[in-house]
Amino acid sequence: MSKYYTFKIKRYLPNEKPITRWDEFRVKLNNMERVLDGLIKIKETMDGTLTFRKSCAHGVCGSCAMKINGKNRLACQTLVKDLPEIIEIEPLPSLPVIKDLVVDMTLFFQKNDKVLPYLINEEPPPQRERIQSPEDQHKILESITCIMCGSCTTSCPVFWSDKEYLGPSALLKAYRFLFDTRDKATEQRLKAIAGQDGIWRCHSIFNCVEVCPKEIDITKHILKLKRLAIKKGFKGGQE
Amino acid sequence: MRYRWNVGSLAWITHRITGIILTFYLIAHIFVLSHLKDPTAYNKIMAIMKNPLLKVGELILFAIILKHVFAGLRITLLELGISTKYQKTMAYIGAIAVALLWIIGAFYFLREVI
Amino acid sequence: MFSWLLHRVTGIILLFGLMYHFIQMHFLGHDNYSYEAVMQRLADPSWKIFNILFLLSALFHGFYGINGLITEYVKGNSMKNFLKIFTLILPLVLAFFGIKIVIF
Amino acid sequence: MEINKHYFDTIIIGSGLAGCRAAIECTGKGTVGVLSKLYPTRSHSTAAQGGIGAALGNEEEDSPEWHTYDTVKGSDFLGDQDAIEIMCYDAIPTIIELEHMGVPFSRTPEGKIAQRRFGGHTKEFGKAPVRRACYSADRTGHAVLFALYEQCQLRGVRFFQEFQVLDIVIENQAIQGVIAINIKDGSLHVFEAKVVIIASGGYGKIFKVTSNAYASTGECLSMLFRQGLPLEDMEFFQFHPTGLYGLGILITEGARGEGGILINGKGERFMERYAPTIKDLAPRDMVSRAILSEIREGRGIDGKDYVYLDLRHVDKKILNERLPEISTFCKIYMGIDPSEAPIPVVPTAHYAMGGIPTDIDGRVLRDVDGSFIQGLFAAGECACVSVHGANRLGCNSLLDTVVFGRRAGKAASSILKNSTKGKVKRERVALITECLEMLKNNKGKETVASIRKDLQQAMMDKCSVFRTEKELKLLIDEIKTLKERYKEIEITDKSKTFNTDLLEAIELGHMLTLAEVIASSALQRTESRGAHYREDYPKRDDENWMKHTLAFQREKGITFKYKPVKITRFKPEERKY
Repeated sequence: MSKYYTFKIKRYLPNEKPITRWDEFRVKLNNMERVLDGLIKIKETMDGTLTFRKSCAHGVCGSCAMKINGKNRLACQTLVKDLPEIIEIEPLPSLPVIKDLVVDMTLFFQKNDKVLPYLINEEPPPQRERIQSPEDQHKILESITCIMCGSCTTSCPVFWSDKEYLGPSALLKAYRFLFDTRDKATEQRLKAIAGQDGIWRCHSIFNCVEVCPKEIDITKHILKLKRLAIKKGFKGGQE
Repeated sequence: MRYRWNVGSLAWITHRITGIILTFYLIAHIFVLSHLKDPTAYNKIMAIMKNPLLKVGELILFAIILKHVFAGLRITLLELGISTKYQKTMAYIGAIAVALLWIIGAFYFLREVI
Repeated sequence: MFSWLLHRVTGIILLFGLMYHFIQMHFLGHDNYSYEAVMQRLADPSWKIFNILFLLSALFHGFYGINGLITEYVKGNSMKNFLKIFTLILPLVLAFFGIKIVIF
Repeated sequence: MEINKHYFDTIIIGSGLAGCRAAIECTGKGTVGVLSKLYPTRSHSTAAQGGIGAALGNEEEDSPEWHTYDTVKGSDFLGDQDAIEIMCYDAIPTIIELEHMGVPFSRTPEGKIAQRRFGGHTKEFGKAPVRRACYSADRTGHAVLFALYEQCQLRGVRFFQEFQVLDIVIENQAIQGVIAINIKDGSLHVFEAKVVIIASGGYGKIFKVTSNAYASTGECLSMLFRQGLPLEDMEFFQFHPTGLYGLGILITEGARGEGGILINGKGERFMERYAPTIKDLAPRDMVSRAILSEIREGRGIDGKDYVYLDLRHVDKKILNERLPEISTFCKIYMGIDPSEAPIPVVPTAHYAMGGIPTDIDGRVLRDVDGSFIQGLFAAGECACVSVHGANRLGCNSLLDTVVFGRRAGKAASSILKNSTKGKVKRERVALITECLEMLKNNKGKETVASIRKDLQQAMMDKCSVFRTEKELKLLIDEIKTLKERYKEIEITDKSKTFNTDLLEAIELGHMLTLAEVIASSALQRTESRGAHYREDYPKRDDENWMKHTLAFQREKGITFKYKPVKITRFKPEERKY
């Protein structure tokens, strides 16, 4: 069963005038196809200049995050049959656009780098694996599924107005290590996230939770970080 | 920029706006009170306060306070560890509580006038 | 972190304070805010302490919020710093006036 | 055109598991730059689901010797046994090391790394299935890739993300450097280096139905091939038995490892007939053939072209805990809940056993005599050591990438001292610029999409699980026509910024080259072995074909040379499960 959909796409072509415009395409898609399939069809048959990122096409790499009908999602994970006939597509909000639906993710990844996103444990490793109970592993289970697509951070109203804010993605990454029993850098990492631009900027708006393609309850994790910082009596950073 | 609203972001934006209004009200409140040194000035203001228009203003203020209080309560409860699963339910309950308390409160306010 | 925590604590104080305020001023009878009644109440030291606590909580709570807004919405460092200092001084001034009313 | 020049002691192409593992090994011994055409964490390693094999013996008794035997047997005895032995024995310290680097493995109740069953992995040389695949739910690749990428960041590896390699410069039998384009602004960058490690991954996008990413186009292999270097065992391309019907999205073998079974239209558990001992956990080539045979004989579901993977009897808790990802895939893409309905599956193009021939330290070989290109290394799916022979066992690919990524990194850093800095000549860059301009300004009536579609369809129809001489010959002719059509290609996007249109055209050119190599290699191997099944030669022929194929580009076309298989411990025997 297939039907026609109208793709309204916000274009950004740095070499053309005007730089931004809205284009409309009509594509026939069946009910198993995804927004990404529609975009590919448009690129292949109607307008080769349409530009967007794609890679794995089944929601594990995080390349094709974009704003679809007013909400950040992965194009490869959004079936057209679940959308109205008019599909409005824009790039991820609040990051600089490079071309069409491709945004510059540099800032997003820089935030991530600030939370020391690697396991730190300077004790000499044992002969075999470090022991970690399944219960302890479950504490980080949700946070390790993050694919860093950027949907959360770019859906956060605090990030929209304050580019210094670390954002949900980076904070989730901090959680992944702070709550990993094998990691020993609690102090350092708290210092990185409990300053003015860190966890205290989160106002529990839940936009990030609404959009996460991996259905991670990011706000829950940030709240746990706040409690951890309080519990550790963390003093660093102002406010 | 257009972005789809949801319960969480609506709760947040109203919390913010009411907060700003209340802070400015607080400044004005302190300012006005600090100029009321003698009974005449005080009673003059009190007489103005009986004006029905200002009563409406008071009712709006009351609604704003209620909204801000319940939004704050929701956030605090979440921070104290109530599961985020209930965040939407809490927002809905909060909205109902605001409405109910406002109606009850309005009854008392209006009784002062009538 | 402490200011964040204090923001929450003052929030709770304000909640109870407001409840008390509304019940006292509006729900229990009519003549609670004639000049004499107010002055009489103000003579009571525990009422004074309550009022000062309430006032300081409200100021801190409100200006912490404003401070957050400045952090998030104001662009440009000099403007940001100016406003931050301003919102630090303003509540202090207000606190001074407020305490003056309550005590004298 | 202005050219940006960079110098690094080591350049690594690709930021998947092999690339990142090699990069970690190289840090501290010189400067390291990693080129990736995606953001590093988007590499297709992240899609690996089921597990990474190592005989840790955490769940039950196991030994690397059994692992070696299983891999040799799984490879249909075409794998080089010295390399396989290294991999299987190295597996244990390698996994432990990964754990220390922070990979969040799932755990046993005692807190050790949990392990599960996987196809073809047995105890006591084929007696019964064994739990050997270490896993992190069903997102093992994702967990390992993130940990390795994070370690690279910790060690200060410089990443050049969204840089697509256009040329690998080899002169005087030695590596000089690579030429790459910065996708973001279309600028050309020359990276000169002492050593280059290629870890560019697979090329499943040559086929229509594949579990591979859009980025898996294999251009680095083709770049070497066009310069006269050989490609090994290209006829062996693995089809994973359980891809989601219609989409090709992978459903991990771990699903069968946790107790899932395959059923046909008659409701039979048909694998009992094909592999009586280990049934649904037979190696992938056998299961894929079994599924397609069932479908051919009219026993698909309702006579259609798919079968069911049934997980309904598996404990819901296990599904939620160990296979959450595939449950979500089924829900999102098929609208079914695997605990309530069976999953429609078909084989999907999955993994290239063949690739750039290397020795056990990752050196890229240039001939059958073992001579190599100075300073050039390869590891991961793009390389052919060969540990997988004619058919790879599940959970050995992640192992291959980390074990040989590490070895290649080690070998590469050890020669830094005695190597000279590479030099990329201006003319070479000019040539690339010219090619780009030509492609951009070419006028014609063909589009990238139409040629690519025809290529993928032709490969799927004529060169997938079952092959015959007649069809392969037709296929080669077809590819030649497609190559002619490619000359008539015209692209719409003329800009320099993020020109994916242009890059896809370049990728297509390389895909056509590779497709021809695959088809020609498949045509000359007149036997059936592992993933290469010739209906006109259905028997394995050890007398004539116990050897690796090396395809070379020569003026008259593709020519072949052969290299003996290294057999140490396990003598070839009939492959029965």
